[in-house]
Amino acid sequence: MTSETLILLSLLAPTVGALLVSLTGSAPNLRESISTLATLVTFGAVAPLTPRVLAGQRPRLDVMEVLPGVDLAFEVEPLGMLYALVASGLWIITSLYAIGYMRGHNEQNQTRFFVCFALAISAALGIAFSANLFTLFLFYEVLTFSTFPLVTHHGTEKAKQAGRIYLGILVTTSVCFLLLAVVWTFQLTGSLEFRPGGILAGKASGSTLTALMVLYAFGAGKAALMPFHRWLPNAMVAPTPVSALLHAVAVVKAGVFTILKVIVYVFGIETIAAGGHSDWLMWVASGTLLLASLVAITQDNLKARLAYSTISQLSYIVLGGALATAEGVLGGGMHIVMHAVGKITLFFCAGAIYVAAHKTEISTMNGLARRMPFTMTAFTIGSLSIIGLPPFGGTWGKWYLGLGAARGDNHLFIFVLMLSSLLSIGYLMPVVLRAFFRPPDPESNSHHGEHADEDSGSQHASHKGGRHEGIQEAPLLCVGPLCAAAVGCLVLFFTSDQILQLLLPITTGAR
Amino acid sequence: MSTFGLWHYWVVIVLMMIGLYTVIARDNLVKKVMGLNLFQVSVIMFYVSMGKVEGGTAPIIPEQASGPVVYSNPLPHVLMLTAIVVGIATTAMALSLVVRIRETYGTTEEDEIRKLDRAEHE
Amino acid sequence: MIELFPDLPVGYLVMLGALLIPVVPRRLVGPYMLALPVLGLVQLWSLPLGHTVDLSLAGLEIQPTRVDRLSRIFGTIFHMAALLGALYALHVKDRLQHVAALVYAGSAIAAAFAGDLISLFINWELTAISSVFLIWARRTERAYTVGLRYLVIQVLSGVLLLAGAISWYAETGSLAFERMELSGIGSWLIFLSFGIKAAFPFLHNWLQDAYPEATVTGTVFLSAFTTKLAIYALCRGFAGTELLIPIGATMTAFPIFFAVIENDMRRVLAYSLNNQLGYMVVGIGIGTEMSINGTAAHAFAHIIYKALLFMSMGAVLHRVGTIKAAELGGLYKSMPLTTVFCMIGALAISAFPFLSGFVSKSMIMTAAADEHYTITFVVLLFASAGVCDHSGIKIPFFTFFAHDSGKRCKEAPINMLLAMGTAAALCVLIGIFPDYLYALLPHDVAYNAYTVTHVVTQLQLLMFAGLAFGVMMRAGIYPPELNAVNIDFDWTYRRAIPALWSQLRTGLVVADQTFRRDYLARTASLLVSGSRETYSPKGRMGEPWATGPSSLIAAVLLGAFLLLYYF
Amino acid sequence: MTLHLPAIAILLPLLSAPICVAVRHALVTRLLTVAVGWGSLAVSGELLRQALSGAPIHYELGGFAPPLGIEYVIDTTTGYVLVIVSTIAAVVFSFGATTRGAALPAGREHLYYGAMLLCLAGLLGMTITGDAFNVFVFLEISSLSSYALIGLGQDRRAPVAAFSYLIMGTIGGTFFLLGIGFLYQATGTLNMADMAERLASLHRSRTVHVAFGFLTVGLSLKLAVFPLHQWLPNAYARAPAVISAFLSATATKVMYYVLVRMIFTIFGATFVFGKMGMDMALVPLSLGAMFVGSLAAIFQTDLKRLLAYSSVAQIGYMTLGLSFNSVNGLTGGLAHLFNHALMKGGLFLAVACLVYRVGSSRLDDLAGLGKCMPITSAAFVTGGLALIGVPATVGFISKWYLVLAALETGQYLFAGLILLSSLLAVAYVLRVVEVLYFKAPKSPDVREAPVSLLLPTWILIGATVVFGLRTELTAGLARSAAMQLLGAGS
Repeated sequence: MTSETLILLSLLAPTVGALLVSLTGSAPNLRESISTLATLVTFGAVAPLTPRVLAGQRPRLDVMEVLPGVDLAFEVEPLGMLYALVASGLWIITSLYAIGYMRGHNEQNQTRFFVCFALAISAALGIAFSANLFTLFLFYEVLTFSTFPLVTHHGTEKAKQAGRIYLGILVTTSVCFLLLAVVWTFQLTGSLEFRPGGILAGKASGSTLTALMVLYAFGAGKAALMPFHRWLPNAMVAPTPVSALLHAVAVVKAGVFTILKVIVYVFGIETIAAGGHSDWLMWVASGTLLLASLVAITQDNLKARLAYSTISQLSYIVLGGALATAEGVLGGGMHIVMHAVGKITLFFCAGAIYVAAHKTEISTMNGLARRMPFTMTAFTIGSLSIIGLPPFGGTWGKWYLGLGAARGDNHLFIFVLMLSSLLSIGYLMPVVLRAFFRPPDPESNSHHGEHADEDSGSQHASHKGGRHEGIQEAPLLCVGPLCAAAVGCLVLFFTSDQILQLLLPITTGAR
Repeated sequence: MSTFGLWHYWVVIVLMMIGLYTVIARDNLVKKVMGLNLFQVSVIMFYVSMGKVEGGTAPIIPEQASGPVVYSNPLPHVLMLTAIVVGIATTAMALSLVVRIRETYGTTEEDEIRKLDRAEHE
Repeated sequence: MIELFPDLPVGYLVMLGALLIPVVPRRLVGPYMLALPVLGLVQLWSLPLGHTVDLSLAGLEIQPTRVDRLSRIFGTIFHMAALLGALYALHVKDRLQHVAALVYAGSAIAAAFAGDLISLFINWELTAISSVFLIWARRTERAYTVGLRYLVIQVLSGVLLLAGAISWYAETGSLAFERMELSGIGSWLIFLSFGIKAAFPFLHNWLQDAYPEATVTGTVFLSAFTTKLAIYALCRGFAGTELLIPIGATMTAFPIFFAVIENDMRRVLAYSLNNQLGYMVVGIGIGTEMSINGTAAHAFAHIIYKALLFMSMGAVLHRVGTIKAAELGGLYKSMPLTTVFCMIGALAISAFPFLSGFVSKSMIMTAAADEHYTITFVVLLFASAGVCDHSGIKIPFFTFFAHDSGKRCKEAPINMLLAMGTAAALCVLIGIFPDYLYALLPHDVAYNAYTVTHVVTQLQLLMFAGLAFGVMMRAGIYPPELNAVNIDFDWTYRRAIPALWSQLRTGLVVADQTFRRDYLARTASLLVSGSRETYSPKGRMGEPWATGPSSLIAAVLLGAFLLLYYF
Repeated sequence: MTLHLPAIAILLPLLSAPICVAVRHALVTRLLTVAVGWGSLAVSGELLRQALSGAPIHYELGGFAPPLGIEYVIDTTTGYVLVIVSTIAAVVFSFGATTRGAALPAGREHLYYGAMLLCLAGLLGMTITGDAFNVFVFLEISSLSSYALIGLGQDRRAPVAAFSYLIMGTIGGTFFLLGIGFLYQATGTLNMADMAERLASLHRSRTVHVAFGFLTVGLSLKLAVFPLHQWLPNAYARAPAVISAFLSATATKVMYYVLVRMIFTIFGATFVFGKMGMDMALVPLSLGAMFVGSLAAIFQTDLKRLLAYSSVAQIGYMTLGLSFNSVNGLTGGLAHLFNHALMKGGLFLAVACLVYRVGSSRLDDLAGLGKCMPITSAAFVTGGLALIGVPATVGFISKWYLVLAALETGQYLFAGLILLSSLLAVAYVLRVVEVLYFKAPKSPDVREAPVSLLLPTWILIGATVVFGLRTELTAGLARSAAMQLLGAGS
């Protein structure tokens, strides 16, 4: 198949899938088969593009000229390829997981859920493949609006309020800042194309560029830079598959992806590094990174904690871009993948815990690993990857980010990254600790004594495991995907070379 | 020309002000219509006076045309025929609406109508 | 000789093998656990010196294994420690502990063979992650918090290493783990990272904090790997760095005071561990062939006798349920074998002639004397006496003799006794035949520990230490063993910083909430209610005006326009 | 035939109206109206094509040469507006339930159709004529018929709204008439082209200044520029939804066109902006409209009035585009003319569908209809997205040009304010979406609207998306129109 066909197919497959799903809403099995089929077709269309991009091709699809100089066009370049692979690849397992979750939980409005979900993926792929700022902005907004019904899915007052905040912040930032920046860029350069080396170089004064940088950075509200981060914790009222794929992968990555893409292809790394236009952004990103980690420690709701963790991790990527060095951008791109897989594991686990044990608060998760060993093992692996410990993927993102900071003579930000790693231990490991080592709460287990001695403790463990209802995992369609995601964390550690090969061309010309 | 030389303009302005004031200040819908009429009439007066040329005759070509004849500009007068029609149509329309309002609300006072609307709204 | 698994990095056999423990049939767990370190050791010795394993990962050339003499001696002793520990832990049913312990051992071994900073970092972090499970497995409330604290500090060391490696790479373009100068920011970060794991003064508290809280068997593992890995890393990276001499000297001296007054016997051992590390650090700082040899030898000997001591104390804890000096005493009747083994360990750590401590510690002392570090030498001498006092005498005395606590229990389980016996035998063997140990050392040595002066001096020193202990006990001025928590530098992070943090957090939370509630929320609600008042269908702007005012505004606007245009 | 097309464009609806009244048969008049609607569209399209292919068309009505005779002039701008108006007319006339919601006794529908056709004739006439007084005449034709149409509403408040509109509209129309009178006094002609020629040397004349004042205020009243918009919300809210769709999509648009003509063709941009400082007045009023209109829309409880207030805001965008006095600004304004006609027409038709089934446009009565009437609700949501200005809808195109114009002229603040005000649209659209989708339905057995209603609705709504992507017909034309206007004016 030609690359054009593949691009078109990858964009249309989810949309057509959504259409078919909406028509087959009354037959759940058929509906979910179609939904799953759409995920496979989509990934099947995205994946074959990878070797072509690796070989240096830049497949392009021009759809139409909307306004003079403003085109609806797609072009596959490494960064977008990576994002598309992540989004479409993880969609497959999320789709399976969602079936298990939604059924296991008897959710309402499942058809609307699957339709919006597919549309959101389509939008994410549109963002990934966009050839210019207009196309990117178009799909960015489509993504916002298609995920809104998912956030308000439950229709409760709380969900509606969350939906208002969600839409409010995302639309406000995108319209007031991002669109303004896009039009401004167009006014300055007469072009919106993403071009290696950037289009803004020499077209505007330094202060204008810095102002544009501000608009872009905050305009990509999906990147959840403080103080425009509040939508993300609020979005957690959505069903867990939504949080997992969209609010840990597709939506938030769309934000940081936009920032990276703008830095690389609109400003040009060179221009930014020479003019120091992103110096302020390093501080904002660092502040967000640390503050969000601190807030995460105080959250008792697991999903809220993960949401704040996401905010913190996103700022890694923004920081990578802001460093304006080749390594920083590489690290940012890599961290998109690493964090996506790690965080989706964690969210899957959170959802599985909710489905199987109906627990949302961390303080109630004592001894959960005895009931849900697979889930909690996966959670541990995901946590370690997020913290950035070997042998899990998260290590490499952090390595290149740190290297980017060192190369740009911004050693301070290495410490920020490292400090944040420590803080992430502080908010992730207690969950692991509770689940594996603390005895289950008395309410779920009638009596237990103080067992200070470790031997009786261990016997106690096995004994208790036997007496407790035994293993009570979530449905297979939940546990399977989450284990797959956990394995992914491990695999990524060893396959990061390929990611690097893919990404390397984007930094040519940078120092 | 002195200020008073343009007395017809003053008439126009006074008429217009009276009309507008009536529209603004009166609550009765019929009175408003009357004010509106006055207002329109003032404009017709304005046009008619504008077309009048001092000492001019009616714009009819005399049978024994001997040299230039001073006659009033006929165009504004012609235009006003249309304007008068418009005015009549407007008045008729307005009054028919008032009739319908009166039928449903039982009053032609605007403030009372608004009060009734608001009460129904709540 | 046939090379066994030449492509598998050293240490990974144990590490990966450990991951299979959960699926090994129950009866085979014991043999399997013992086989792993043995196999690992065989693999190590089948590989020639200079053997490397090279990989490319994430665009970086890395070298997970590089066999040379320095790494080989550390690798050997790590394998032996793993074997001893596994033997000692055979009775434990909790497989999670087994997995953690052997992954921990394996990663420590692998770290000792890391040829580049990345693989060092990877294994460095793996030791941190896996070891914390040995603490948490104690399953006490205190162990949870301690474990978390321990993990944070260990990972801190890891991320400092990562940061250092990044900076080092950015500065030099090389990732090879070789000797480095304390010049750029990179090497300083790496130094600091090693320093944390080596328990440098003021960076040491995690050690005394965590080790006594681990499980009985876990502490044995912990005592063997983490700190000695740091010693290895310092040996590799910073040999001859003069700064290490004062650091090491301080390390030998100050823990004595804490050890003397400490009540928890395992914590006493943790302090003495710190003190022993001091010798090695000094040895590294001196940096001569002799001193490096001494350090390696001391690490080797130390791992064995410290493990032995922790094992014996563990056996007591296992049987009696407490390890507080104040609650112990007179146990020699119940646990005679344990008492003997403990005595051997205690004498070894006190560097009693014909035991392992003597042959290794003296190398460092000699090296110090040779290089004319007089003050350091004196400090080391004083510390030797101190060690003798708290580890050599206090530990066995208060546990097994002293006033009878009345506690009676069974002798330790057979596998523990076996492990202790093996360790004790090794102590004696090394003490009597030091040449076998010397043959393993990184550099060739021509050293004889058993000169007359040396033996006599050491004996005198030990006598005086014993005398002092006796006199002080008689006179009743020896610090009593009280159930009290001693305040160390860790007060700052266990009390002061948390207190500060909670103050700060409360402040931040209050400020944040005030800002949100009193400012943001109020402004928002004012805005909303204000707009609602104005723009709702009942408000001024939300409902169309009557025709009167509407016409008025038209007239006013016209007037304004006309005035504006007219003038 | 083609020679007389300009006259046919007007005569077609104008003569059909009395025929309707004469025939008095519901179905026949209905079909006639639909046919006239589409016929007008065909004629307008042809006229636009001709205007584009060559010089502006000049047509002397009845063969009398200007300045005495009345001249019809069709240039790009005219053709563009003609097409807009007749498109909306064709679609709305085709809407199935035209007389539903109107308080007509059976057998009197022909009057309704007659009024519609008259209104159309007036609107087309205003656009096409090149004679200033003729504009007034057509203005009154369309106004009078729209008063009647609004007054037809079943709602008992409809006559009140129509009456208010009548008062304000008449005042506006009379101001306009007075303004023309002053201009005639100053120039001695009623032909716009001649006027423009003669005014060029009369920039300092006070008569001209006063004429300008009366004309602007008069037109602003009819255009519902803030704060002269008070008649609009109730007029649109009380009229039958179809009427609202037609009027909101055409009436104010044509008035905007007349304003543009007056500024750029008659007075000239130099005079209006340079001498009179029109932008100084227009900018604050436009901003006021954008914010007050949107804010008021947020808090409305009636869907039609919500849309009406949103129209007030949208008119603000158009006048703001005008005030920039630049190609991009005027392009934005003119493009928004078309775009807003499509979205508001479509949205009001969607409301008409809802009202057709539920009988009320109060938000409380529309709860949960997203499930019962999915196609209608989807149409409303799509139209709402266009109102917000989401890319790939027409709203985005207008916003793009407006912001571009603001940035071009260095007015960064306005650029921000334009974007900020479009956020308010998010708020009021979101409110409706929440009501439609996230509330329990009041009566779950409501059925979807019939196809004859959905089809016209979706034609307009679909067009908002199509023209959001294919913009040669909208923004492209608007741009060439703007260039023609500015080129002619300066």
